[in-house]
Amino acid sequence: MTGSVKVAPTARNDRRDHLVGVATNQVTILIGVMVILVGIFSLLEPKFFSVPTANNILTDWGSVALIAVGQTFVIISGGIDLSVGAIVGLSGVVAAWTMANGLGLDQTVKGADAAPGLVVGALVAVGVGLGVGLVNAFLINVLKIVPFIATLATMGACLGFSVIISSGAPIGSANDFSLISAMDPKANPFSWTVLGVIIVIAIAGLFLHKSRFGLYTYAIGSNSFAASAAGINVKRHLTMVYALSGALAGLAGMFVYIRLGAGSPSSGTGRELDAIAAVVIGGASLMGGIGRIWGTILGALILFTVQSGLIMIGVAPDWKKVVVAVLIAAAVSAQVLQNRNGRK
Amino acid sequence: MTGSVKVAPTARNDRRDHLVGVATNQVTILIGVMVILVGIFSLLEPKFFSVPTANNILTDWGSVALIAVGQTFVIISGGIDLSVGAIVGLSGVVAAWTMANGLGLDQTVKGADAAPGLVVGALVAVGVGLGVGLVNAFLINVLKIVPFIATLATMGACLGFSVIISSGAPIGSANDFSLISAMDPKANPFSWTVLGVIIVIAIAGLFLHKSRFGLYTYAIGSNSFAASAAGINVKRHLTMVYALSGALAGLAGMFVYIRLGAGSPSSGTGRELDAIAAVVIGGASLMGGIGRIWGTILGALILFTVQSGLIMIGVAPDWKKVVVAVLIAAAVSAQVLQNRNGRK
Amino acid sequence: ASGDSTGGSAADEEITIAFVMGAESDPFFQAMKVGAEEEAAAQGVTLVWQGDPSNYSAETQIPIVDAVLANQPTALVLIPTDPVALQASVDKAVAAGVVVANVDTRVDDLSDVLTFITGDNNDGGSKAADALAAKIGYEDGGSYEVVVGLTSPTATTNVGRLDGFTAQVEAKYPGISIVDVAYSESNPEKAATNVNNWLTKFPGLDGIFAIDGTNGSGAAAALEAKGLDGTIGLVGYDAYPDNVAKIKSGIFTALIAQDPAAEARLAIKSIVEFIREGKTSTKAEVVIPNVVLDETTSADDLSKYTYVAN
Amino acid sequence: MSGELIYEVENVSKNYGSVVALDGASLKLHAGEVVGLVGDNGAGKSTLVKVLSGAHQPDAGRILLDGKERHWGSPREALDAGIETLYQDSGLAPHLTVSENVFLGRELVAPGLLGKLGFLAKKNMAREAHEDLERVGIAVPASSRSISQLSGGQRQAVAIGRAVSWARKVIILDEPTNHLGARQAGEVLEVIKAAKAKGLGVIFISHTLPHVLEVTDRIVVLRLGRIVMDAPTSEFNSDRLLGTITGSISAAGAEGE
Amino acid sequence: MSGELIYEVENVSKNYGSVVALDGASLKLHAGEVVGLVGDNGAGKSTLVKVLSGAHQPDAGRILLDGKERHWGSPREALDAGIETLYQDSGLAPHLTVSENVFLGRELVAPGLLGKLGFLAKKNMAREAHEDLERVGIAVPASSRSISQLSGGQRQAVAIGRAVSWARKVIILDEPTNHLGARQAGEVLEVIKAAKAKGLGVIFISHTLPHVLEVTDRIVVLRLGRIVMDAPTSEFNSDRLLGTITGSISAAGAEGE
Ligand SMILES: Nc1ncnc2c1ncn2[C@@H]1O[C@H](COP(=O)(O)OP(=O)(O)OP(=O)(O)O)[C@@H](O)[C@H]1O
Ligand SMILES: Nc1ncnc2c1ncn2[C@@H]1O[C@H](COP(=O)(O)OP(=O)(O)OP(=O)(O)O)[C@@H](O)[C@H]1O
Ligand SMILES: [Mg+2]
Ligand SMILES: [Mg+2]
Repeated sequence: MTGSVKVAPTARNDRRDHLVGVATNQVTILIGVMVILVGIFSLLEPKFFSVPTANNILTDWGSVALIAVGQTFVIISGGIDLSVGAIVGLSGVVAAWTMANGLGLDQTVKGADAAPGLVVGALVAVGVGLGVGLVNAFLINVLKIVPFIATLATMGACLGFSVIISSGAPIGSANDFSLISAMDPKANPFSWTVLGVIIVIAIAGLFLHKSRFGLYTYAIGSNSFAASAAGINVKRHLTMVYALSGALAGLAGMFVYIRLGAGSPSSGTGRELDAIAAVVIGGASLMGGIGRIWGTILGALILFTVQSGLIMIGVAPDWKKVVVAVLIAAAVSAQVLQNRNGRK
Repeated sequence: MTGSVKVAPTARNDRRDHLVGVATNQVTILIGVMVILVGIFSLLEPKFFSVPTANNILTDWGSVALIAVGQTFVIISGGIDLSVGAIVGLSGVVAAWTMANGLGLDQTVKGADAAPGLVVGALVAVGVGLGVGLVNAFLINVLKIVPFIATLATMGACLGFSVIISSGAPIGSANDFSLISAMDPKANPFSWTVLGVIIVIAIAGLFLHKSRFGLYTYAIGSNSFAASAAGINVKRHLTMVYALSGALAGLAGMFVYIRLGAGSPSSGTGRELDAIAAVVIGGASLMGGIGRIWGTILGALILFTVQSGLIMIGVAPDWKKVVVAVLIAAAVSAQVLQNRNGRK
Repeated sequence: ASGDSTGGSAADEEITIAFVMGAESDPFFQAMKVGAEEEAAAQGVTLVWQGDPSNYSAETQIPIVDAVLANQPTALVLIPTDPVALQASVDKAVAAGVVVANVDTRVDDLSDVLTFITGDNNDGGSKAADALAAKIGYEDGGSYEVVVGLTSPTATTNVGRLDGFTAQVEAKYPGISIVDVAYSESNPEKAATNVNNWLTKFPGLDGIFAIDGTNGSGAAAALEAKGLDGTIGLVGYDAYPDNVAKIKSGIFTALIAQDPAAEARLAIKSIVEFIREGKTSTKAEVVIPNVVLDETTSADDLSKYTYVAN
Repeated sequence: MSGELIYEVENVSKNYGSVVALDGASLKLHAGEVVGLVGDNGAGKSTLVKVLSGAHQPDAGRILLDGKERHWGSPREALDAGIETLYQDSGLAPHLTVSENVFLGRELVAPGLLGKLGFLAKKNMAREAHEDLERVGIAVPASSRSISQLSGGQRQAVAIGRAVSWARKVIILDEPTNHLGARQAGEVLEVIKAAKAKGLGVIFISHTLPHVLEVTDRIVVLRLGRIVMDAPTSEFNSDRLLGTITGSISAAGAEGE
Repeated sequence: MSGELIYEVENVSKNYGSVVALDGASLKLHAGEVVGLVGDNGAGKSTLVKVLSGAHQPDAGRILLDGKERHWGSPREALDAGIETLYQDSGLAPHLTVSENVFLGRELVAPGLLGKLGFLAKKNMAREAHEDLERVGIAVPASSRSISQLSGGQRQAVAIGRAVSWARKVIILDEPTNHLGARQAGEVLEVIKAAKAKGLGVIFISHTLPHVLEVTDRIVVLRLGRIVMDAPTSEFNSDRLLGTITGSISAAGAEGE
């Protein structure tokens, strides 16, 4: 073909490429880490390898997985969202307050009659998270505050408001939640709420990896000048990313509310760090442009497997922080092998 | 001159350049913010404008300024150090433990006789901080763990160790510190310890802005490939940067120990966020390559002026977090005017 | 109390008691651990001591209780961080045939709980008010200013103490006004900052109620630095060794001490008794009184009530 | 010469702080015309490009497209108006693949509901990216590799392919032949000629004067942010062009057009 | 031809994952010699440069300096041995000033104790940077401006100045004339000639074949990571060189030297 700007074809070895790819693949390594952890814990405490333990781990995993998925979008876009933990607390408190005071729902409602309350609660919780996410986006896009400080500020404000609304004490739930956590934890590691989380995450994962929304998130984190030069409305997209992160944190607030049976202002304390740790263990780069949903999911699962395992094998509480630190460092450094297509 | 690769000289207006420079200068804006804050608080509560208040603010500022200065180096180099708050607690506890149990120093020593204890304590505290900094550097350089996760892990480990060593309770001091805080807070806003902090910061500032060490820190944060291509030993330099940050946090631990008269494991709780906030309010970029000591110092001063001011004007404690969030957002967004020479 | 059938039959099996407390970094729980370990050794049972390293919160405690129950202990001593949120965990334990006791704090529904042993936070708060009023030489018609250093808006123990303190002040010392409160967020340096600012803002300040050990440490340091120790009344809570030493030097007017070790010992003793003999002499609710430590307290009592860890 | 006047800037100025990068520059572009924009390093060429592409807002001056005044708030608006730009640097996202970069901002979506939700037709894009690049005369290996794994010239080829395959009205190429091999550079010139033949207006920036002389209809010379010469290419030869750029020949023909 | 053999690589190979970027390439450089390294985009030139400069470690092969085998653990070691490199991209720190970039890694320190502590002589550096750049034939405005405030060509000029002013033994220039104006590019060629006259060995990479033919003593052609031709410049003309690069002329002379 005449006039074609042909660059030299490259010598490749596709089979070797594929094998190397599998071996150094982020997800493969994480699954390996997971298997090793489960193996060690089960050896030290045979009761660890059981359905109830899996159920415990999955239940713990649920709330953090939700916010970690939102955080994955934020981190891939090159930002960070420190407000998610506080949003969990605030949205739970506001949902509880609304049901108890705003709607006057009765605490004794049982079974299917609880459904309307749940729906209202979930809407309110997600709405609160969404609102905080939009405030984050405003601070970042309009006031040009870097995400770390912008979301640190909203984190403080959310903590403040949840205390103001709740006077510091948990607000009791207006509903009985047995209908949504009714699976038998002895026979089945999943509960209805965890299944709900998995569905939400699957949808988010599809959007991240298969849709235009996800592609733009990667593009902005990779090179925001290039993204805007390609016609992407960077501000609008970042607004959606922070709104998504906030909304998922609101949903996590509802999850925690259902679990605790109460909206507690302190219920999300420190969860932002768990979420960020899960995302980074999952292989994302805090510089943006890199990260995968599968990695995040496994990262969160590893975190909670470690937490549960250490208690079951009887590590003393004061040593737990030290051991967790060592295990996380080990898990992350297992990825050194992995060949990232990072910038510089 | 023959053979010279001359690029076109640029039309410049140096006087205008200078004026624009002063008006949009980071430090100028921060001083403006400071003046406005002091003005508002003094109007609302005349007692705010007093030597004792200045003394309070400077005393609070001392410990965070120390770790914020270390953090400035880390952030300019393109990293982050979340372990500094925990180092403050650990180094204070270890210093107190060493004096009380290791050396058997007497709690009742007074006046100049206390000096040896102080020197030993300071050496131990700085040594502990330095050690943790070196562990951070090991995790980052050798195990290739990103700074956020590496220092999050050491933060957990430090918290764990300080509880293990102290059983959670403060360890009483082996000395009477009246000799080093003997200035009259009614007549003089400075104490000897604060003057000590100022000297340490001045030296650190000189090294950051005038020495090769500082230049390399900027170079690595600006483009680490270019820095290593220029022959800079990037790993060795980062090791020194994290060691410095750790050592300054250790010194801050000693400062807090002197202030409280005891080594308490919880004494640095959350200080890493204060320090990072101070650095960013001071104009540094979390992407690296940008930041100044003066900015950090003023950033920390603004933080504590706000904290003190809110107590003095009687803002209800539940609302304080919200108001702090709003004020920080306002202070940072005042810098939007400022024209950063940022990358992209 | 529980009438569960597993009660008496476990006499010959090895007894494992899981003890899930609030936050390891709090010396209160460290002192409790000492009591629990002593009693467990004395009774010849296995103790599993668990809890969050530093967070006193329901969301971190529930997974710990879940994991501990997965190990199928014989009994569970629980210090619920939230009365509503931990109810489900207690129900779950009882359903699995685990004997449950509450110490220090309780769940809403005590009907399946063997016993609830506590110090009385409300009573502690009102004793603190008495001690402070005595120190500032309260007289009717006078007017006095005091402040209260709190931990965080969500710390549940703060609530009872503050309620007791406020109620006692309103009832007996109407001339005392609580002019401000502030949070230390578990950081003694922040507690010192709060006190420093109060001293500037309220030059005539008469007294400080430091609601926990951290606030006590910070307030003591701030008063010492300004040379005001002894002139301003300072009543603290919890007998940290360091703070107890400062009663003698006159910095603390008084400390309200609980007896966490005794609470733990009684809980373990009752459980073992119930499992081995099918019943226990311990009542369904036991209140272990608070002690006021001040300069009149004997040296023996001072060391007896000081929180020690091993 | 050639077609209608399509794109025009009048008296645009732009400062970076105290640095005057553009000082009242004016430029006209007709359909089917290739204008060469030349000037010494730092003359202001890339700044003018960014004003034309909507990446920068000028401090003063007017921008007219098809005779109507326009204000570009963002590159999107200029792109929507049919103006495609190759920037001198950082126009690609290093973590995205070749085909993702080529399609960025105009992705192909799956058919039906999924498409409405923004789900991508990745395979189609990979294939069409390859075809598109070939159609405009550029071939790049393995469109599934990420940009960060390409050599300097390979990256440049993708960037050119991107700009050329989408343009509907105007193409602005800021030093497109940088990093390209001799043959590839020649092929870029062919691509420019093809675009001209299709009736597009092209602004071509280069320091390789023979290329400029070969492919342009008119040459605009910038010096210190000012247009010092604007004349048909036929009026230049290699030496005169170099002299005008460096200033050793005074810009007598500055008024010429 | 010219002086002693100073720098040599034998049979070096380098893969990026499955991409074979260098496949047993060998190259010799003598004192006072300019070697042109040419090849199509993606041929492996920049990869070879990085192996020579110590930025990458080869997967196989030997590196010899002055006849002794060396292993570069980092660029520092190669720099210390007198080998200076201009990379195709990202060789400058954007936040540092022109003079800081020129002196990076070899700062001038203040006299006395302050100097021992690493305190810098900033004014001296600013002045000397300017002088150094002029001495090697390059002038850049205002050495106190940061790199991010320069145009593409201005940046390239600083990078060249940096490499040229420090070299003691070998200079490796990867596409130095990219982004440069026609006159400035000509001046870079003069700089290369001056370096050669001083007895340095120079490796010059460029896609501008006339430049290569003008300034080199010997030309090495890379294709798909292999050396397909290594012959004195006198054996080439423009067409033969282009043909060898693209592969349309089979590399009969591959053994020649
Ligand atoms: N970081 C990387 N990861 C994977 N492949 C790479 C990487 N860098 C380069 N390559 C590949 O290695 C081969 C050689 O690249 P190199 O940069 O050495 O080429 P080059 O000869 O310098 O080309 P150009 O003239 O375009 O600069 C190319 O096929 C390129 O795609
Ligand atoms: N971000 C910036 N901040 C300050 N000055 C800048 C900035 N970008 C460019 N300049 C200055 O503006 C002037 C014009 O720069 P521009 O990039 O438009 O030049 P150019 O003609 O494209 O040069 P080149 O041929 O080297 O690419 C130069 O003096 C340059 O130093
Ligand atoms: Mg340019
Ligand atoms: Mg190259």
